[in-house]
Amino acid sequence: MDLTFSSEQEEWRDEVRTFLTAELPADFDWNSEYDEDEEGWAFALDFTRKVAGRGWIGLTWPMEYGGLARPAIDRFILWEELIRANAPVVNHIGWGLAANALLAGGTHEQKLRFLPPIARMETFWAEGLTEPDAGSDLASLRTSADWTGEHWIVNGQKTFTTWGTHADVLYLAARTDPAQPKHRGISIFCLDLRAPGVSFSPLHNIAGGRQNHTYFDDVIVPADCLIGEVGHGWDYIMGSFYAGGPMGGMECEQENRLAELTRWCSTVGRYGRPLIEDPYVRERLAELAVMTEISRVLSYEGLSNFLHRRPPRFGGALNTVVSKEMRPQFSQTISEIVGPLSQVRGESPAAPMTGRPAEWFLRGINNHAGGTPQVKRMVMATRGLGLPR
Amino acid sequence: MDLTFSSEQEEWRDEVRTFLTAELPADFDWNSEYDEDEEGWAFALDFTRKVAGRGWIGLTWPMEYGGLARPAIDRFILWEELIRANAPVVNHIGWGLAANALLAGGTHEQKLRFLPPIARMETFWAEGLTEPDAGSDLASLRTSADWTGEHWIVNGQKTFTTWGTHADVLYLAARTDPAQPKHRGISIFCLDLRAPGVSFSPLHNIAGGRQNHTYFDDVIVPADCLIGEVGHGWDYIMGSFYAGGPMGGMECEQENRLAELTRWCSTVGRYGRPLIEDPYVRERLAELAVMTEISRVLSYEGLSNFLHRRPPRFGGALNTVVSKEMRPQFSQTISEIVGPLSQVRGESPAAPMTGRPAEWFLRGINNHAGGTPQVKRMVMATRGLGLPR
Amino acid sequence: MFDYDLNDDQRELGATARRVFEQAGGLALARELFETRAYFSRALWRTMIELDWAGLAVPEAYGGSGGGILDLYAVCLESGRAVVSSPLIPSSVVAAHVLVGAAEGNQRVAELLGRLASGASIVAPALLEPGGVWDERGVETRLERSGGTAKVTGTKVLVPFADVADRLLATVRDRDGVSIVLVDPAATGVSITPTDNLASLPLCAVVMEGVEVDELVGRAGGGWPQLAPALARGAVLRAAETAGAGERILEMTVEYAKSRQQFGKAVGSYQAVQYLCTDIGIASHLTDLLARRAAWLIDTGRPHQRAAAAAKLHASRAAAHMTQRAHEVFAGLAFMMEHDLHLFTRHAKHWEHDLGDVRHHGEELVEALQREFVDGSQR
Amino acid sequence: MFDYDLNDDQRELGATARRVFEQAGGLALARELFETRAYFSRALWRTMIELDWAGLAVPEAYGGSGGGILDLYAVCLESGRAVVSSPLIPSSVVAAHVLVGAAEGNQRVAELLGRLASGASIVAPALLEPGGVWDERGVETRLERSGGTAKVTGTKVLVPFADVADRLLATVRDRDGVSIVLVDPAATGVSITPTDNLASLPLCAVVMEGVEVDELVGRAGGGWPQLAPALARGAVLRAAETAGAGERILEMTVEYAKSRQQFGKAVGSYQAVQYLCTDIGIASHLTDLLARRAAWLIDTGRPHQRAAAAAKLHASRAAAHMTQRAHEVFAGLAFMMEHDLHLFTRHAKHWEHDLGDVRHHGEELVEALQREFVDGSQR
Repeated sequence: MDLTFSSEQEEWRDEVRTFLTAELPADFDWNSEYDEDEEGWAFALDFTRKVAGRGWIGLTWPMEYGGLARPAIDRFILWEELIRANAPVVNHIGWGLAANALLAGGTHEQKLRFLPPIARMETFWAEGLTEPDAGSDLASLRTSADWTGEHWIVNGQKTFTTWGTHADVLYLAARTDPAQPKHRGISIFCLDLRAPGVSFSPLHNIAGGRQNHTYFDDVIVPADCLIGEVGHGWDYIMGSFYAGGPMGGMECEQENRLAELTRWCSTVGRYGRPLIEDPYVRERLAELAVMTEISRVLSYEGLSNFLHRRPPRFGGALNTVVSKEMRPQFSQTISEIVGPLSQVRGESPAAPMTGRPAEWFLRGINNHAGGTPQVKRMVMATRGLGLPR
Repeated sequence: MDLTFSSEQEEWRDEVRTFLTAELPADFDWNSEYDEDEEGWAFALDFTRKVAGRGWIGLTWPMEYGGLARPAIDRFILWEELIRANAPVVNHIGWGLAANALLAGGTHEQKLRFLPPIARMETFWAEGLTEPDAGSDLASLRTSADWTGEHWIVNGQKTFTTWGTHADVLYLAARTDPAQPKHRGISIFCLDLRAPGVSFSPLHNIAGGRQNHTYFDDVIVPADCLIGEVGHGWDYIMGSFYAGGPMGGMECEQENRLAELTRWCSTVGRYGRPLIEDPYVRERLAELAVMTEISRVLSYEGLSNFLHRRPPRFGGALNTVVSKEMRPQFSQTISEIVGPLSQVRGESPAAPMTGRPAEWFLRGINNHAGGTPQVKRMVMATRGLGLPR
Repeated sequence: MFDYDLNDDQRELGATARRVFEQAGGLALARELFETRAYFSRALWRTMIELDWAGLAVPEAYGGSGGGILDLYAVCLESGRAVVSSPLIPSSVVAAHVLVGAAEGNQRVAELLGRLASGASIVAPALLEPGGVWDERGVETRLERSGGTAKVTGTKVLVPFADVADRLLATVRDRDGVSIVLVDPAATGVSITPTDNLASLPLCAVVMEGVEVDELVGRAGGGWPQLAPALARGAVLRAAETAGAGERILEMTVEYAKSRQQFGKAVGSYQAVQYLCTDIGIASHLTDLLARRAAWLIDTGRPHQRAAAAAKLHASRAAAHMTQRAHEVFAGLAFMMEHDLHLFTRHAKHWEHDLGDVRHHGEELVEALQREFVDGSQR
Repeated sequence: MFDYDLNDDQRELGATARRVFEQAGGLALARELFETRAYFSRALWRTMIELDWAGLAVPEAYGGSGGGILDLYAVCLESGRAVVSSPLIPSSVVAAHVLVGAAEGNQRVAELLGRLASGASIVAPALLEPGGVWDERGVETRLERSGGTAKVTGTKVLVPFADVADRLLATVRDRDGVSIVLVDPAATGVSITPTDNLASLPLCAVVMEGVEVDELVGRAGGGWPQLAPALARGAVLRAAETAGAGERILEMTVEYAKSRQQFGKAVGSYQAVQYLCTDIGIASHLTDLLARRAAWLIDTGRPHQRAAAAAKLHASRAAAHMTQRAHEVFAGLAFMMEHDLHLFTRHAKHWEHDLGDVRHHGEELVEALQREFVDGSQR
């Protein structure tokens, strides 16, 4: 057992920290839940371009595709530090799902064409998997891609397209063979969002961001924008979720909030003493601290399993179940500590911690992206424990 | 809305209380979870005979069957007081399920034959429903009763037969027609436990009581010991569970424990002050108090619905779900208040509250009798909310 | 005869309330108020006044209709169901009850109570301070008397309807302990600022700097015993609103779970979703039962501290729990503003903390247990 | 290289432990000890001694094998799995660690440590008092010095193996604060009574009335800093036992859920039961991960207060939660003594409270948070 990083890795961490300290204002605040504030958005784009400028977007990719060919553990460290700094990085779909799918299934030409622009932050990608009737049951998606002999014609609708109107390319899953059983007839594509026939309607979320319905009306997708083999899309989709290795982070976000809250509790009074001396508060701070330690060990375990190619226990679902169930609980516990003023938002001078508890509460409601906790429990029970379906 | 009892009803309550005060030692302790202590058992039998002597066992039954023809609300009050006094009443199956089934389905002759001895506490009944492979899925029971033209021959096995070796008669459910779908081919019987072919093997439970496996090897049951119509047993079984009206009580038991605990917390010191002043303890006492209030309102609501013949909400399952889920939680919370010494049993002088928290903990594990909380949740979801199966 | 149900008059009142709130726009009105940050609908409040609800719990002698908390209970089940923002609980219940206790022989208070009951005036209870605790110890606002004048200095937070109120009913402290005063919001030294909050409710910060006030409402140092029964009434009715909201959330959630198909069947056929739905049903129904009994105890003059505290404690937890469970069922759909659930979620965060949160009522409960089981007095 | 797994030696040690505990009788032994109230198996303890486990965490200089907490971790996962009752954690870990800290230059302590490491002696930590709290404030046993003699008066409860111990290692208080003394159980004034408890574990009440003791173990008033790291080690290993027990409970429960048929299918195909089973898996695996990291931090000399406290807090809760969930799956079956689950349930109640319960470790956690985030020192 060894949970230390090598001195090279620690140096790498220092390099990232130095960069972040230089590029981000002290006490930088960023709504990770799809901020739509224009100034914030411009800053995020600019910041992400700086990250790209260092080559860190394609950190682990092969050199020929714009990467630095660095080991997965370096990416883990990078993400720990990005999240610790609450850094406004965007284009997660490009960095993540799309790049992973391209690396796994793309041709050499496709990789050369799509990956370097992502690494340079020249193309912004959105996610095109979820549909109104295909959420947890993603494989029931109905958006179609029909082959004309020359190109694909896409029709249908996607939903919850985060930052869709900002994006250039859509990582699209569409049904290419309606005759096949549902997981089989799916293929994945890079769809140009500027193409004729693409339109959006806004979906504002309660945490202050904009997602979208995305509609396709006879959108033409060139043949060379299909990734991998026709009809094997499901495997690429599933394989892409964790292909890049674990990205630490939830524990860093929780650690930040815990630190901010502990300090706040030491300065604010209640019953004529600092809040931190209040047993009711202490009991709840301890709960938050345990949740943070849990995130930390899950994160480290995931890294260790990945590095040693050990199959995770419980079908890999435990981590997801725990972090999803923990998310609303963490923000609710904060709200119990802060008390009635936890409903006050940042614009008000009465807002504790500039209204962050209220924002955290709203963001904490989202634990469904990527699958509901209920579905993940079932994965854990059946795939992880071998219980019958 | 009116949650008061009439002055006649309050007088009745006083009568019961006076009786209990006279008959039970102060601070009387009784393991309601199937006590097997011989002295305790003898006292319980004796006490129950005194209750019978007042005519209170058949309190609500017609006069001709040994009853006093009193209204259901009087029975509710009687049970509130019995449980408040932790009174050692036994023969619940006789008073309850068996009597209800006989009243609903028995012939005049059967009622005359079986009910008055129950009312006089001359026959002791055991329950013969559950089988090793038929627990939650009671209707899958396999014990058979075959008609020879003269009488029934019973073969098979029942389990968890509480106080079986003390009992005279078994309230038996057996399959009389294996050709019928599973709920249909069941009939109910009064089986003489002294008959040849009946045997027991002990099942000691963790709360200190003895239940049994009960075996039937060609046991002869006379024709007139079948209750109601052949093949309609399922309806009688289900109908009998609540036919007698609600029996208040859980709130009285919880109220007793809460009172005992509150007093104990006021006398025992921790950190140089009474436990009751410890915020950690106070928070948990409040939880217990809320649970007690919940039991109280559920009990009163059940009474009100019964008296006004209002169908209970949620298919009547909410009460069961809540009280079953609350049971282990209540004793666990007590254990958190009492601390490490909550594992100490009564024989030790170090035992807090003469070791009751440890006993409560063991008894609290039993929340499955009459159906698991999980099954009751499903009843609430499907029958109560109309969700699909 | 023993009966747990509201009586016919109360149920009729509830039916009226449901109709009135629906006609006013129902959830569409709640959405509009939230989106435009309009705080509350004056038109709807006028309708409620015309129906005499502003004076429902005020004795006839002071211009009210002399009803009880159970009557208001029927209304509040419905105001919760429709997520109504109105001065009913803070002004017509909490402030009114304090004023009723002080009105006899006090012409000024009696007159204000009359205006309150008629709907002409709103009186805003200014109780909570930045420490965020609801009990007596939380009152740090100072009352200073010199010569014939009394002056108040301090800060109150989350004061409902302070910016539209005729008077603020504030708790203050001096050497006698906690007392109650009426503050003119237009008086010199008062500054009132609406506070941006999750539900866009009319909650204000009130800063008072040497504000002159008239004589006390009630006895010097006797503020808390005056206020406690008023808070209990408000808390029980806030619990009624939570129960009413829970019923609506349950209906929405069950309806969705029946119709939404995934993996070839309705999601409501999965036990995981059935647990979520039954959780909502349990939380909502128990809140209703607990609060309804507490209201009845209050109306019949019986000891009610345990019942009221248990009701609001449970309601506070239910408010958070029910909305969270519903979000689990709706997943992405109700994370969007276009779905109505978030209106409940936002208000629930207010209900959770308003008029005593889990912590406050837990403390109330244990004090009641001690009185009953240790000191030996009655429940 | 970064690796969360135990190393090969440790895993081999674990395999040995599993074999040894199974050969000693496994759950059948646990059942026999419980039913006969034999408290623990001397034969098994002798085997453990022969395998050098009594001195596993004692430096070689004092006759131990100089291993670490992670080595013991591998053993304790297995002792939990087989519900073993032994002096390993109280004597070989908690008492041993305190003695190691005081052995240098103290021949008496060094000799006792040698006997402890060789298995010749058991040293029983006598820490808890009737107030039932694990922290420093809970020590009320008095140390009185007059002339050349020191006398101890006080009561300790739930002292493990006190009736078979050579020495009791007791916390005492005088004007210097908390110190540690060794008490001869045979000394005049000591009375030791086994305490009947849920798991029939060897837990004793120890009453000391003016018991003469030799000089202090360690510094006067420095008892708590000596003890705290020993408690952390014991707590982490108790958490390891809980995790090991959880694994076995998970196996039992899943196996049953797969085979038990109701309503025509395996009960494990119902999501309600799947939630219960996954609850056990989650509680057990997280306990393992938390405790394993804490053990590694201890062995590598890193700050570990947050990790150790979180591990035991979680383990305490998991002990109660996992057994309760398993009982829900087994229902009536495991309410019977003939089923093995109750052996776990009974011991779990001990593990939940031993070496710090949820409350104690919550307090430890918040103290660590304050030091780290407010006082600004390192985690």
